[in-house]
Amino acid sequence: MTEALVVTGTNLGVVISLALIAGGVIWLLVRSLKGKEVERRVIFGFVLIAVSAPILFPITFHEQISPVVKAVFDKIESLPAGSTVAISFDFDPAMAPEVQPMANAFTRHCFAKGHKVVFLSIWATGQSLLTSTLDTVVRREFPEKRERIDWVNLGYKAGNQGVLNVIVSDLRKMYPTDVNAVPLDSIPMLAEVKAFRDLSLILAVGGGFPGPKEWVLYVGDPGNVPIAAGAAAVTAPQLYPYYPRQLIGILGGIKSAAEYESAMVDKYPQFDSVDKPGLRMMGPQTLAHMVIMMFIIIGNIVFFRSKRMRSQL
Amino acid sequence: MRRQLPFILVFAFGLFMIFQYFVPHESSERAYEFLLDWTTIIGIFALAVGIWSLVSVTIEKIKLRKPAWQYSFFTLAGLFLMILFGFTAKVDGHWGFHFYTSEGLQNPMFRSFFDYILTPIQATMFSMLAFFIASAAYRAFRARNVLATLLLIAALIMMMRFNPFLGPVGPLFEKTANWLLNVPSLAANRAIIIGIGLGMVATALKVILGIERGYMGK
Amino acid sequence: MLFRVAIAFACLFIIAGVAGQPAGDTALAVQQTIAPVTSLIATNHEYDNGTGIDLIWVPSIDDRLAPSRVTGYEVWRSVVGGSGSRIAELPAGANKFTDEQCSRESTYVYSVVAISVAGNAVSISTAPIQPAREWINLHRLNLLAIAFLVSAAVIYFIQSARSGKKLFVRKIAGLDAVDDAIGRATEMGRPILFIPGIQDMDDVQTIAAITILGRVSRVVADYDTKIKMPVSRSLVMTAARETIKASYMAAGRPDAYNDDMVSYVTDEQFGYVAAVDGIMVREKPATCFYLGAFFAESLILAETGNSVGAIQIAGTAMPAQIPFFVAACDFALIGEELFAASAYLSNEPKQLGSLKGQDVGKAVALVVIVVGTMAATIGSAWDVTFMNQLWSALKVVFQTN
Amino acid sequence: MESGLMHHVALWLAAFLTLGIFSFLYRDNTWYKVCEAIFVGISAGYWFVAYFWDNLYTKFWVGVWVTPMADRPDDWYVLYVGAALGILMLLRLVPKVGWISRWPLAFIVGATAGLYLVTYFASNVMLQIEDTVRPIFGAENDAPIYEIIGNIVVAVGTFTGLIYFFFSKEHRGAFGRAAKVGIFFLMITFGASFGYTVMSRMSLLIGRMDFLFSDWLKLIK
Repeated sequence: MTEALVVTGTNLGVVISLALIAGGVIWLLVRSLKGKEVERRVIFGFVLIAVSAPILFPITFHEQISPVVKAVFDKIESLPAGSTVAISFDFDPAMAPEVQPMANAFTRHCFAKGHKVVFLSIWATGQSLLTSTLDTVVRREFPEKRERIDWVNLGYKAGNQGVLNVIVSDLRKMYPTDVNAVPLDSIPMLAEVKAFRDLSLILAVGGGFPGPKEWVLYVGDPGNVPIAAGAAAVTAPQLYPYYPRQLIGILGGIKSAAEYESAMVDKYPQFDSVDKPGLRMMGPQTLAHMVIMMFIIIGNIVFFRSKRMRSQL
Repeated sequence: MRRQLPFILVFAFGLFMIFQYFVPHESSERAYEFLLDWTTIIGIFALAVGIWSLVSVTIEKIKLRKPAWQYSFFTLAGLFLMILFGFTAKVDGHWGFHFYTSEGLQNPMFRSFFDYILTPIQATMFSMLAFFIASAAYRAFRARNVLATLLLIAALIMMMRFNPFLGPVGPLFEKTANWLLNVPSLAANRAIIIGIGLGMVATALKVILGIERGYMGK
Repeated sequence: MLFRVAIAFACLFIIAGVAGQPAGDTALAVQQTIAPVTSLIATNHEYDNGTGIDLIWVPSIDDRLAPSRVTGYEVWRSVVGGSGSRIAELPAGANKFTDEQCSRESTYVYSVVAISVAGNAVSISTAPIQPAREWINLHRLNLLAIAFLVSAAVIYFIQSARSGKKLFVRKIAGLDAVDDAIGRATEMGRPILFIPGIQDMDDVQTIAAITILGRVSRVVADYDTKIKMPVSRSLVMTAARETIKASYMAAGRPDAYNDDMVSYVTDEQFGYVAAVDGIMVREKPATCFYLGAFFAESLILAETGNSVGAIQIAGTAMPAQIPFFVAACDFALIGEELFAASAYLSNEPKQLGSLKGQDVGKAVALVVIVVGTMAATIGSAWDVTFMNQLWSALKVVFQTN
Repeated sequence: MESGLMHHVALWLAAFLTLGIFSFLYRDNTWYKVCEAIFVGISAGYWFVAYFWDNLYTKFWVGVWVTPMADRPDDWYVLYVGAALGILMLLRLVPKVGWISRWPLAFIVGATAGLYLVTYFASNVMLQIEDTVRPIFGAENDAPIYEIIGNIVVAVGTFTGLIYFFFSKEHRGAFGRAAKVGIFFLMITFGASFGYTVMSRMSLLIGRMDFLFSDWLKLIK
């Protein structure tokens, strides 16, 4: 599967850092064969190199899209152009590195297909992250899309699942206006959207409480609306029980974001030039994982060596 | 009385909270809301006691020139500046102390301290986990016995699941990993969660009945 | 004349309001092509605070004959003496709805409109209904009964233990190490660090941790070891000081107790961790206890503790953090073992009795899982009526709402 | 221009603090101690202020002072009880009457213990048991073979896992073997979630490194 290894940006930096890691590992292997423990600072150093090198000298892999992710991609693809889709930003800055790339990719995909997008957040901290997506993706890449005609920002509402419970049957009761205090009734794209159950799809991006699970329980199930989740890796396993009946698909962690970005580029080559944080972060991820696995192997070698040495004594 | 009253309170409020769960009547819901409000109101007074303890410990450290006493100035400065900013605001064009409107939260210095000092340190502290998870893996995942070996294998499968260098066996790892998460993990987590639930119930019951009194110094 | 016209109009408006259709639409409905829903009945929503009304009806005959003809249903509500409004839109095939936004003071009339492309059909309105409120939620009776059963088992075994009945409790790995670990700290002349999690006293895990602290500090007081306890909640500080003070009193050395043993740091999760990490590397505790509710900081603490060579005993009921304690600490109490530990360490019969009660709860769970799974499997695979009945009975008993 | 300067100061400050915290990984040092001291002070202050406005102000002050009399519920004065309990808490600072602070503590412990008892029983015990009871062959008897195996494994894992947590019966004989299987399940689960979490922890570090390299040093665009 050499095609999975499309290393873009091959340069001296990549080679040097890989050589550094490989050389270090060999040195440690030799040492560990003598039964010597590795100091933790050495491990820290390796993690540091494994993470920093691919950031400075990007290594990107082509990601095979997995079925749970593909389900979301296909759903957005199959909706007729002009459908109304909601993207909810239910996360905080700590979770953002993992899930914001998903929100950005969803936004890009929806606009590329000509869908109308409703942005909102049920996390107080989601508001500013939502604004950053509007600035970096919507306004920069899609200047032709007009606010309140092609997309609308509803902003944040406090009340957790209580908000969801209401908007599933009546949007205006919770959100009489959008974030700029424009009454929803005067927003053309929302003329047909009386409630969230009128939407074609809801993309719930988040990972805490309230998050995708609450979207399923309070909106997806009662309103019979398809819901897809973009979740932090830690919370994704808890969403699997809802797939595929209550959640049409799940993106879990940066790996899924990278897969989605790969799929986007395959289908829409014009997005090859935009920032793809998911793919960009997979280089450091892969290297870091490999370094940890190396250390587990080294640790076991040390362990078995010292056990044998002890039994010889 | 002095000894018994706290346990009477524990018993009374504990019992009330249990029964209110089964009473949909509005007076029960109203009382429930008030009790929760009380706990949050008490919380800020308790926090004041905590801050007092922090301040007195820090000042004593400086007074007695305990080891590393110099750093205590940073703590005190940070604490007082933050509280100062949090209660000062520009209202009607004048800067002043405000204890009756939450304008202080919008104070630009308060926000900057939060955004440029608190947030980066928080994020960095959190990200140190990346290093620690590596060193913990090195130490812990050794095939000492059957249990440790199971731990090790499950962790390795998880980490292998998206390694692009595996070639055609990659998806196999992905499938196994998903199976591990959805089947054995689901089962074990259920057992853990049911156990925790029962442990909580028994402990809460002991607290309400006054059998568990350790937290009151008894 | 004018008066009559006014009355006629008023009647028309009321009818329109109740039916929920503007006057114009009523005209449209005349040339209706679909049948309305029938047998519309409104009943009080049971066991609530007088805010809900249940509606049930038989869908339009056209909905059943030609599924795509009816596109959906609308539920209209009017307060008697007031105007009507649409309160819900439902998909085709719907046959019930619960209005949860009622007021106990009002009386309501409902109607359901079947929607189709060709036209709408309005049902006959329900009889006026006023929601009622109840004092007890009987839907939760099953929960009350089972919780009562488990609680009764706990209390029964506590009583029987008190009356002198000997109870067996299995060894819990790690707990026997507590005394040794404290002894080690004493020999090395280094302090003991006790971290009660980062949640407040309103978390039962913290209470369990403080109970264990009672036992640990008793040994500490006897051995004259130093104990250090930075906390992230001030209420925990209060409770911990009381506990340690009581232990020193019990050991007959109240003068050796000092409030500085417990200190408040900050409520901030990582601010607290930064400070505890600093304490660890500077004071080099010989033994660290991490007992209570932990989040992401579990591994930061355990790894730092390991780097200073401390023996570490941890326990938490946060499922997500147990793996890290298991991997990085010398002894880890898994979930329920944390709660068991406080009873086990106290070695008081009444405390041990509660463990037996918990086991009764688990036994019930085991029996239900085995019987239920068998009933569900046999019932659905071979269509055995009795098994299916048993399965649904268990479902009813264990459902929560 | 001034905002540009502010931005630079903020950036360098954030970088200074980030590196200071990271320096702890090498060893404890002055830089880390400074960052730690700042962090503790500012976060304690932040929480105090945030708590004050979010709790005391919105829950108490607004209810008894800001809201006009006409808009208040009939029982608004009950909020004073909460404040009174809070003031009792402050008596902790007065050694002679410090014991009174046990009352509010007792109130909080009692009320939340009662709440936990029912809610945990419902969500952790009842709901989980109900969820476990499922037909092995799937609801429609059409589950593929791997799903049937999965269902059996879930049932066995839950069963043996619960056996492991039995405290009042010795783990010997068949019971002991079942408990052993249970602990196997637990270990697989712990290993899996450890391995799974590595990814999100690395993401956090990548985020920080990204800040240092691109926002601060501008090494990458």
